[in-house]
Amino acid sequence: MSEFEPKIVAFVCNWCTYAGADLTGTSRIKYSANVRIVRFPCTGRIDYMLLTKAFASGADGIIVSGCHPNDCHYTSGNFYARRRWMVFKKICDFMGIDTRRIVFSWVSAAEGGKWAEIVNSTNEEIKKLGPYESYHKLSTQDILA
Amino acid sequence: MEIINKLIDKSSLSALIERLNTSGKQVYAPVTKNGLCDFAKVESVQEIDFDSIATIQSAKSLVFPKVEKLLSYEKTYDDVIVKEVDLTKIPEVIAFAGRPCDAAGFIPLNAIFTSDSVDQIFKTRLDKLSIISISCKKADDFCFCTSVNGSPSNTSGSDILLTEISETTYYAEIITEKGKAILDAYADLFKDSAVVDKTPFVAKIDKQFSTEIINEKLKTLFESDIWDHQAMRCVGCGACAFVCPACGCFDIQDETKGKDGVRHRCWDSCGFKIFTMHTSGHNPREKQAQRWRQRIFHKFSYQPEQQQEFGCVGCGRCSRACPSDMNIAEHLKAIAVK
Amino acid sequence: MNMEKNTIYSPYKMKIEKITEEAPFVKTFRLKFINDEDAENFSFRTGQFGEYSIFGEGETTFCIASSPTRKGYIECTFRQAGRVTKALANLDEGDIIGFRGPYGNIFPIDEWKGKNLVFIAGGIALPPMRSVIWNCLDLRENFKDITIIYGARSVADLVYKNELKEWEGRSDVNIVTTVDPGGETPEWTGKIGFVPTVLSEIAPSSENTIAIVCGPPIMIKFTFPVLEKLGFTDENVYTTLENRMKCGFGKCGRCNVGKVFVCKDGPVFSLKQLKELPAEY
Amino acid sequence: MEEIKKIAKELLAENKVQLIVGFEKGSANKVRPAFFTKPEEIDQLIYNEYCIHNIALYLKKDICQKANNLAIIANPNVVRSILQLASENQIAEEKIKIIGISFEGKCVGLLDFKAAEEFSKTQPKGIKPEDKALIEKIQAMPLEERFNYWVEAFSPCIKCYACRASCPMCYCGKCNVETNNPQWIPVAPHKYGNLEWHMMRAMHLAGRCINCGECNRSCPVNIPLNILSYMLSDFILDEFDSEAGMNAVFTPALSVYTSVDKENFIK
Repeated sequence: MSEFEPKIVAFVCNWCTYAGADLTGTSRIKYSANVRIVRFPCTGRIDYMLLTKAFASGADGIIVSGCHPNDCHYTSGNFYARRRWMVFKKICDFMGIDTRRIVFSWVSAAEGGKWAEIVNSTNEEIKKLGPYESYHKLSTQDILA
Repeated sequence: MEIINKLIDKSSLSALIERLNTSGKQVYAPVTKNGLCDFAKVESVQEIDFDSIATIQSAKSLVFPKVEKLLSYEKTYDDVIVKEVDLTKIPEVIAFAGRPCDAAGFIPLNAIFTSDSVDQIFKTRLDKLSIISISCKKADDFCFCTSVNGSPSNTSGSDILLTEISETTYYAEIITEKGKAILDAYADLFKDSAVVDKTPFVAKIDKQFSTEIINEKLKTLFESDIWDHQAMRCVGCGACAFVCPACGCFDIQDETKGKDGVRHRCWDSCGFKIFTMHTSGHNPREKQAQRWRQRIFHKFSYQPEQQQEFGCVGCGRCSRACPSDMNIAEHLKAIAVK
Repeated sequence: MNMEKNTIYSPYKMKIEKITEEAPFVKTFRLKFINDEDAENFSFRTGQFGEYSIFGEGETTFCIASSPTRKGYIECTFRQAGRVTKALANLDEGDIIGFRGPYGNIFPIDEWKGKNLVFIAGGIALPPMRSVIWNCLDLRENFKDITIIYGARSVADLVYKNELKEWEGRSDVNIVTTVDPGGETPEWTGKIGFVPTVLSEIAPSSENTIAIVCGPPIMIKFTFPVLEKLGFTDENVYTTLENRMKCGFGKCGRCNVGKVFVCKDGPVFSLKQLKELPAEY
Repeated sequence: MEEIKKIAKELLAENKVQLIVGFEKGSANKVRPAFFTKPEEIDQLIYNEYCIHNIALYLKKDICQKANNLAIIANPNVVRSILQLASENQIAEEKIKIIGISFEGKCVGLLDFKAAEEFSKTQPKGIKPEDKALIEKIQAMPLEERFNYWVEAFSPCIKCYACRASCPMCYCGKCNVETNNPQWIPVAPHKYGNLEWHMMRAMHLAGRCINCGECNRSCPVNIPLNILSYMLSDFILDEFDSEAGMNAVFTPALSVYTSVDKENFIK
């Protein structure tokens, strides 16, 4: 049997993390290919339900990443996002959704190396956790049955 | 078919349930869990709650589940493979220990799904359903079956009706061929009986109005202000329709996961604003009062005219479930004297 | 019609053979059955509709806009508005969609033999009319004068522009097109004004005449009184309704108006029948 | 009780309000929301310990929207809802007269928003001890068990949307669940659809819920929805010191931020 390759979805902001991820590439830093990047205007735009949608569509892990505090292109989008993540993380915890599979990070446009680290470490962590079977079963197999 | 009169000991019910189960039939009966009494799959008689006046939800989900697959599909590069539901996989089900109103509810529901064109999924489910009901010993303030042509010991809709006539015995009326098939299969559990007058053994429920009067009154009440008045406190949820044994409205929804998907049917309610809303935003029933009126008219005027069945069996579930205490019997009484 | 189908919810598979852009956000699909047997067994009559589905998005209701006299295909015309129509609009020729139908009643064109016909349509409501117009034109000898009054918000919004031209060129059709004031272009040679106004200007005789009306609620509302003034009796005025629908055969409940289901007992109603219904359409 | 009636009667008799939202006797031993427009109707008005419906809900319904001014029989939950609605610009102070009633059933007379704020703060908060115990029980469960608990708890949901319909804070003209382009929350009441719906709803109420428990009360299948919202409210109070339903001028926790919000969970 081949090794489990996690599916990781990264929701990133256009101005910092996406540019950061670009830098990772142009700097020729190699990082895990398990990540699929979805670009957003701002972390403030990332609806928390998108995260559950990602799990429902087969993701095993999620990265949400944007500009460092005070660096937001729109001044405060990441501040609103930060609060929302706290509350969302709380409700996920309470409802038994595995928050170890959701990684939040700040990665600036200059932090190509950090992006690679985040992706790699998340990948390792998710590999340890295995596929997110309980959620996939609920959201996919049960429905199609 | 002429009704066959039998007796069955309470102590035999346990064997009946077990043997129905071992014969491969699924037995559903009222079960109380976390303070809620609803139909659930049972394997032994101990699980069954014989005391509840009525389950929260009706037995309709046995033939018309809250969500049900109509078809599934698989998308390929340039084609779609449509897979129809396999009707042969629909199981044989026994609805056990429901009330006569539960059984009666299948009649208007059947009228909706099989008149003009036959909904094969519904029909197969109903064909494979046998209904063993138990007459009501108790009733509460919300029961009004006698006002809508039913009664606590009404046989219509049931295949077998049991009536508790002593501490140990049920009087069993075998009403239909399906009922007779059960009798024949488990004949050893039944004893012969003469016709028993059920009246002393069942609840007394006063008749508050008649369906004929309601039907007659509605002819002139469409524009009445009574609808505004009655619907004032309606919050516009769908609880009444979803717990109703006779409400059959539904929605059709697709859900796709990757290349596979299903087309679902799920319950819907005329009480929701978006039920009739056009894409353009135009809504033929804009106000909650109009939607409440539709509910009453459909049950007591339209459906009798279209399908010769009244869409209400008087179980009172809608009134019990309503968060703002819209009591349908009370409202109907008001219509009857309007 | 769905004889060999397992359930009444199973659609036919259809291939989009041709897409015509009619107006901004309005497209016409010509659909062909993938299965030849389905094509052979399928028949419909003018006025009927179907449920068109994109697997994954859901079903949507349109009338069949082609005439039953044109065999081998069906056509539908729709404006991109909701979830399914948006998805439909993104499809290409050769793509596959589902189709259930035909459902509903018909325009009683057999009863109209030997009569004059006046078609009055507004905006995107010409498609249901187009089926019956072509049906009548293909059986032209059965009818006397045929008049078409069609209006839209602007010149761009007129649908079936080629066919409008074709009808204009025919000596046996009297066609009047109009656009709402402000919707005209410098080249516009048709009338300018709302449909009811244009109708009262033209004032077709109600003598031995059937009027078929279809349009947005506001147009319908102002057209009926004009027809009444012209002497049309309620029995001689027809319209086709389109309520929100899901199932197409009178079960899902949402198109229920009074004792009828628009999908099963309609969509075609005479004004006489319409007046007996509560105004919930 | 008599005092409430007296105030209500006077308000109507002196034409100070056109409508009073209160309670009347309901079917069986229930009470129900009721609307009074004439002084003589006030004899039907009742108030007792069963009057727990959050009738602030009706402030956003046609009947109250049509009235130029109105009064409402308001227990602390209703008062808190009104304050929260006011903070969201959904109701104007000059339009509404609040007849305040404490949780013990004591009438405190007419309240303006300022008095209502005081009243709201002095009244007890929180949920029933058994609900609190349930929260603790769930929090103590291992992850997978917690997940299964909620999946099972939501599984009887029939999506009648009584929770939404009876919630004063759920006043959106078009609910997120009705957004279908794309279909955001599954319409079907299967386990997954139910989980997403209740999660979405809890998140939309986070920082706005005043914990009246109406969602739980109106649920025909008794899903403990109130503990979801309460758990979040509790968290938000701890974390951001923000509490809905206490002030008429207020920005919910998720609509503001501070530069010192916790971020130890962010890499």
